[in-house]
Amino acid sequence: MIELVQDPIDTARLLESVASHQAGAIVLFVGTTRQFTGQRETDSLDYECYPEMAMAKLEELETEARRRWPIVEIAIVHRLGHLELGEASVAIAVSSPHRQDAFESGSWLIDKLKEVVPIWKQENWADGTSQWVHPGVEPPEKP
Amino acid sequence: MIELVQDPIDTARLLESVASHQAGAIVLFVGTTRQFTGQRETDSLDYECYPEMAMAKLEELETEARRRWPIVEIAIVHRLGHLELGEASVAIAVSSPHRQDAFESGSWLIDKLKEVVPIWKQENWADGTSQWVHPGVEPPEKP
Amino acid sequence: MKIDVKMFAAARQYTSQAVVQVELDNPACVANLKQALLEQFPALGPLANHLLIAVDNDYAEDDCPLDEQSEVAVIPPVSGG
Amino acid sequence: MKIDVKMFAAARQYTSQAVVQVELDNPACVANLKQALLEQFPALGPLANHLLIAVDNDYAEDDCPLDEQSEVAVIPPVSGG
Repeated sequence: MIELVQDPIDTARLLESVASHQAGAIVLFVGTTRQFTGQRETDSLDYECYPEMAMAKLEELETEARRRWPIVEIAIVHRLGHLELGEASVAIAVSSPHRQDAFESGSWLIDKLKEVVPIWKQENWADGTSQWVHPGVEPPEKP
Repeated sequence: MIELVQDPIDTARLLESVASHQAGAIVLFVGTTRQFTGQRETDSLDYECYPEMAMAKLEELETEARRRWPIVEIAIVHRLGHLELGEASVAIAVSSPHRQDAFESGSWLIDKLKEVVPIWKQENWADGTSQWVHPGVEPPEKP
Repeated sequence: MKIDVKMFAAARQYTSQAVVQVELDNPACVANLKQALLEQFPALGPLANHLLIAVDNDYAEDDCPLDEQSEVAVIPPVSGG
Repeated sequence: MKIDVKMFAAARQYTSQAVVQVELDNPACVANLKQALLEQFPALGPLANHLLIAVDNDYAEDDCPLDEQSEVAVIPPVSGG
């Protein structure tokens, strides 16, 4: 189950989708919107993506994770559009016979998602300004 | 939130209980009943515990995890009594500002729970026999 | 002195009792209790090398002293999770 | 040849366009496209050292050839999750 969704992420549905009598462990990761990044306060976020490529990359990640770990089921859901503080932007669930594989693959999947999947976050700061987040890029003097 | 419960574990309630604007990550671990242990088939499980000591040990684990990692909230729920195949026996949720801490502390908490918390599992095998699980102990010839 | 000892899981199954009473000389420590338990309940034999004792809700070493007010339990190897 | 290039996030913001059209000599590769984009859209300057190009839904190296049927996009550093 790999989905890009506009509505709030239903974590119960992810957990159900990976449940299996072959699995002894489920690990669910949920990424949520933090209020403070250092001293800077976030009011809300907007996410956009390149849908065809994002789906292709997420499917590649599922394939690679299954090659590396004995996984029963994987579910990855990323939210798009406008998110308020505290809402979940991403959820990843993995089930496996033994728990160490679920922890390792879940951690690897969110690391890789953040590296390679074409999804972008715009911070809407509490001071009223907004900014696309592009790690490593200095914003122009007058955006 | 630390609980020993007789009824099915409500993972949505665990996730809610650890949600926070200070957290950027939630990791939920769910342990479920596998059908096969090697070639041997499980029909159901029964869990019992030493309640006062189990609660004391779980609280110690929460304290120690908070000392080791910058955790926002922890929830640990263990189910007791009779469990059917596929049901969750334990759920642990951890929220933290950064995801690596939630993965590491969640993994550590379930490892330690399985080592030190006085809870015991009885396997009710599909062949009709039952057996308390005590790692390292050879069962007597005629139980 | 008399010590009440809670029994769990296979320990309860082998002794068919949830609480057993053990008579010990005073003073006594956990090592004395283990020895007395194994003598009084030979059915605990399979657990002999794995017999952990809890005193007042914590694991206790062999030299931990006991008195009649101690809350004592046999903790066979745990299998929660 | 003319290549349509999808723009996302800050790349779209800086160019104020969701798709831009770039004229390239034939044959052309990703490196030629990057150079043409930066000349035609100086506002992309802040992204110059971070400009990844996707061709047919995958990241493409500088020597990847392009043709008018290619599905092409500018991928600024990603920040999902």
